Amino acid sequence: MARITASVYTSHVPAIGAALDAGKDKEPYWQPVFAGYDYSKQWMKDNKPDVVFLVYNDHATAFSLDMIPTFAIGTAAQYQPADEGYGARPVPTVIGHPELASHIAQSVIQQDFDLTIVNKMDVDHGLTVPLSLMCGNPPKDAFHWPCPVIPFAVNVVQYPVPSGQRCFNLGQAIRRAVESYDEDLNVHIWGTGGMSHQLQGPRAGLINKDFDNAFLDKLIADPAAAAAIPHIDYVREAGSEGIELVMWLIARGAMADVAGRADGVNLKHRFFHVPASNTAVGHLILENK
Amino acid sequence: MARITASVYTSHVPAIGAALDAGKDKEPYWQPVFAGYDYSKQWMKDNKPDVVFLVYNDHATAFSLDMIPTFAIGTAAQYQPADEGYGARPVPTVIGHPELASHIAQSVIQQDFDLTIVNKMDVDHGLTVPLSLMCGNPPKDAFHWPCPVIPFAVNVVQYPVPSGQRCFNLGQAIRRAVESYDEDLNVHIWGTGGMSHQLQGPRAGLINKDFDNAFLDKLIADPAAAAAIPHIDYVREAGSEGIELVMWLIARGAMADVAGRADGVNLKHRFFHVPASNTAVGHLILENK
Amino acid sequence: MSLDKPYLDVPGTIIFDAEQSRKGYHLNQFCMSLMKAENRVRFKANERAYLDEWPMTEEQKQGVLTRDLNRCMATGGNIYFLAKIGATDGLSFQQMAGSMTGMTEDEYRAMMISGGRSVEGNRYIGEDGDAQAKNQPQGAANKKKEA
Amino acid sequence: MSLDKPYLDVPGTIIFDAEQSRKGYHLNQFCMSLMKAENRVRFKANERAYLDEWPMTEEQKQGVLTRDLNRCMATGGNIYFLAKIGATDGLSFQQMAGSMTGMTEDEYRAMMISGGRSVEGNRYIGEDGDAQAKNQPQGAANKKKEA
Ligand SMILES: [Fe+3]
Ligand SMILES: [Fe+3]
Repeated sequence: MARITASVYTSHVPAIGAALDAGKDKEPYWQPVFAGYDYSKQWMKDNKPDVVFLVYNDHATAFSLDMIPTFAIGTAAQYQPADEGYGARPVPTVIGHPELASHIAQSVIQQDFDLTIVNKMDVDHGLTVPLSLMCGNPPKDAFHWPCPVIPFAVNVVQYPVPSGQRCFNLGQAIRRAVESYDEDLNVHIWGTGGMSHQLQGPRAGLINKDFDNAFLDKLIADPAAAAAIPHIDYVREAGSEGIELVMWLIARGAMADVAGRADGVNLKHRFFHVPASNTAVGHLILENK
Repeated sequence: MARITASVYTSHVPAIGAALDAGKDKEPYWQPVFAGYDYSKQWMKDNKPDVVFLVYNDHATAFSLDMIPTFAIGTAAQYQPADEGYGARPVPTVIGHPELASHIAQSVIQQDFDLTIVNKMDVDHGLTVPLSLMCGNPPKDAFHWPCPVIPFAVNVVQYPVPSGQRCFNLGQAIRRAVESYDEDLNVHIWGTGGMSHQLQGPRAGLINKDFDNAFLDKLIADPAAAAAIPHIDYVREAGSEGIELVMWLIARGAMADVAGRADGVNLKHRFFHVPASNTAVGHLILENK
Repeated sequence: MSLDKPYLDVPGTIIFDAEQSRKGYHLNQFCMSLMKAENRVRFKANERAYLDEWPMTEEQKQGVLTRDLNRCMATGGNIYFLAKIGATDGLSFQQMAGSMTGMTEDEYRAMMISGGRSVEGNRYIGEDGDAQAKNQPQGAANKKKEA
Repeated sequence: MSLDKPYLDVPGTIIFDAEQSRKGYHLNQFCMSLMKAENRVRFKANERAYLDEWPMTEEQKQGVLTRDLNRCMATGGNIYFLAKIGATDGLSFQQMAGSMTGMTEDEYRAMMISGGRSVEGNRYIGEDGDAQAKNQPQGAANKKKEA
């Protein structure tokens, strides 16, 4: 039986990808950001998953205003890194896991989540920057990500976006779906985006360390309380783009303690830094007890 | 305040549209089909809605396998009749109602239905044939449908399709959404597709009058029981494409009696006929008491 | 994998689920390409060459070339996609559906007018209805086979 | 209509909801077109002519031509779509975000390095934070205005 053993949470700031791709990761501005992921890269090697279920949002890349899915699951064999206007990132093609993805899609739809199934899309920085942070950019002679990835895109661009509670419930449904898959697979689930940031208007540049750290505390120890945060609190406290944090609740909802199977989670790593471009960077690794 | 006053149910067989467009509606094969809608055309004139919320499914027209939304709501200003391979049907452009559609989208998403919002799509026979049946094909000198239409597309092509219960619950959410809209609008909700038919394999041509009529009985008098019918019963009893009937449950769920506001519905019209091409034709008009 | 498939015991029926969809992806997307008039022209001009532009299996291509819709279905085709081939050929949906039974067009049409195929014997695999595997093909094609 | 909008009292912030999306549809789809290299070339060759191919309002076109992202936002633009204009100009996201505040690039970058904009006074319209309407534009542009 497949099982979710760990969850990872991280911002997915595009400038982080650009900095890494340009070899600027040792510069004073960027060094502290990447240093926060040194532990994580080793952890990924020591705890290599068979599949990563990667929750992210598309930023007007694969999805225009023609079609805006609330939740979209990728069931394709592969996904190309997107050209977001600066040329595609020089990172490997993302290999999917069509069998597990289709299984999760079927199970989750039958649990009353109204997914959109996607068989063709390019993936933008929302998906590839977390991979770069957690795995490093793969070298030319081994130019591939360590494992297959199932992309799961959440609409956080046009309101109304799904509520934190809906996301948290979805995570629980995903856990049930994974556990009903026959093959013995070690699955990690990642929630990406956030933390506090606002990219627009006279309020651009808003950062709220207190909110962010309180959110991290809650997410670790009292995720149900984190799930209860209404949209307006994210907007007011964490900036208009801070709403991306609802995606972290999908990953958190998939952990065993939420299902009453364990008393909490093991916090393996916690990191917070300001700034990366316009954004606060937050990062957690949680394992099931 | 806007309100849903009536619901309409009808098959949407493409051959019906083709027959009408070709002027064959008086031929012996087709005459009984169209006769079943004589009452309905008069009823539409006598009870002209301000907006029709039209539940249907796309048949590999607007949606390919690249993206398969479980539920998609159209918020565009207009929709062109699609070329399904025989040329576009010679019927008017469908005018949307972006304001009400957006309102319903917001409200229903906040009621935990994970809609896909669509701003650009062509509409196929699933949507235009019911309009032709209920309104007749508009004459050249008044070449428009009687009112704006909000297209609501349901995936019934690739399994798993949403359950009957999910559809029934969605109808209830749509009613609440409509009733929270400020403007005073008379809204009809239509469920289309069905009845028994199978378009594939050695079992093609399956028709089950007993199942169909029992479904009509249940839908009128005991819709919760109709909602409880599992997928496999549709497939086994009503043919693989009979699954389209789950869409009728969305319309039925939006009626006042389901919300405990009335004791049942007023049955204004009921019609059943076999065949139209490969399909049994069923049709109901229900008004709120 | 462990997808629950309660519909596998329905005779003469292939449900288009995720697994079929994955098998048939390129076949169905080829069909979708026929919604553009210029592609229909190119396809009709040289069907084999047009099909070779798609990463379909040989079995799928043969299914298309021979217009064997059952073969197309078995290899992941979905009827609403396959219908684009029929539209390209100028066939009605009734002609396409009928073609999968072995019946002639007239036989199939007559069956529909007289109330359609009965569900009796056609609910579960192993019963004795006219959609069961042992009773294929139906109609004139069957008589030809027996002759 | 009666869309509930609890976010209207947040200063210096436009939430991209259905109403904004409707207003900005063609503006945003124009932006989306810039994801293709050939369109970027055509746009840069004659911005006005390229914009005139889109059913955008004059206000929206002026917003684009003057690279006034606040004006683009007010007329329905979404920042992720508008970012395609910046990418066409070779700007970073930080430069784009900063441009909406009136601060110079260096000022904005310095604010971010020192911890970003504070939420104090910037939660509700009517407080006295630096994102409030009465305190616009910020930074050097403000000094220029006062001078
Ligand atoms: Fe993001
Ligand atoms: Fe249909």
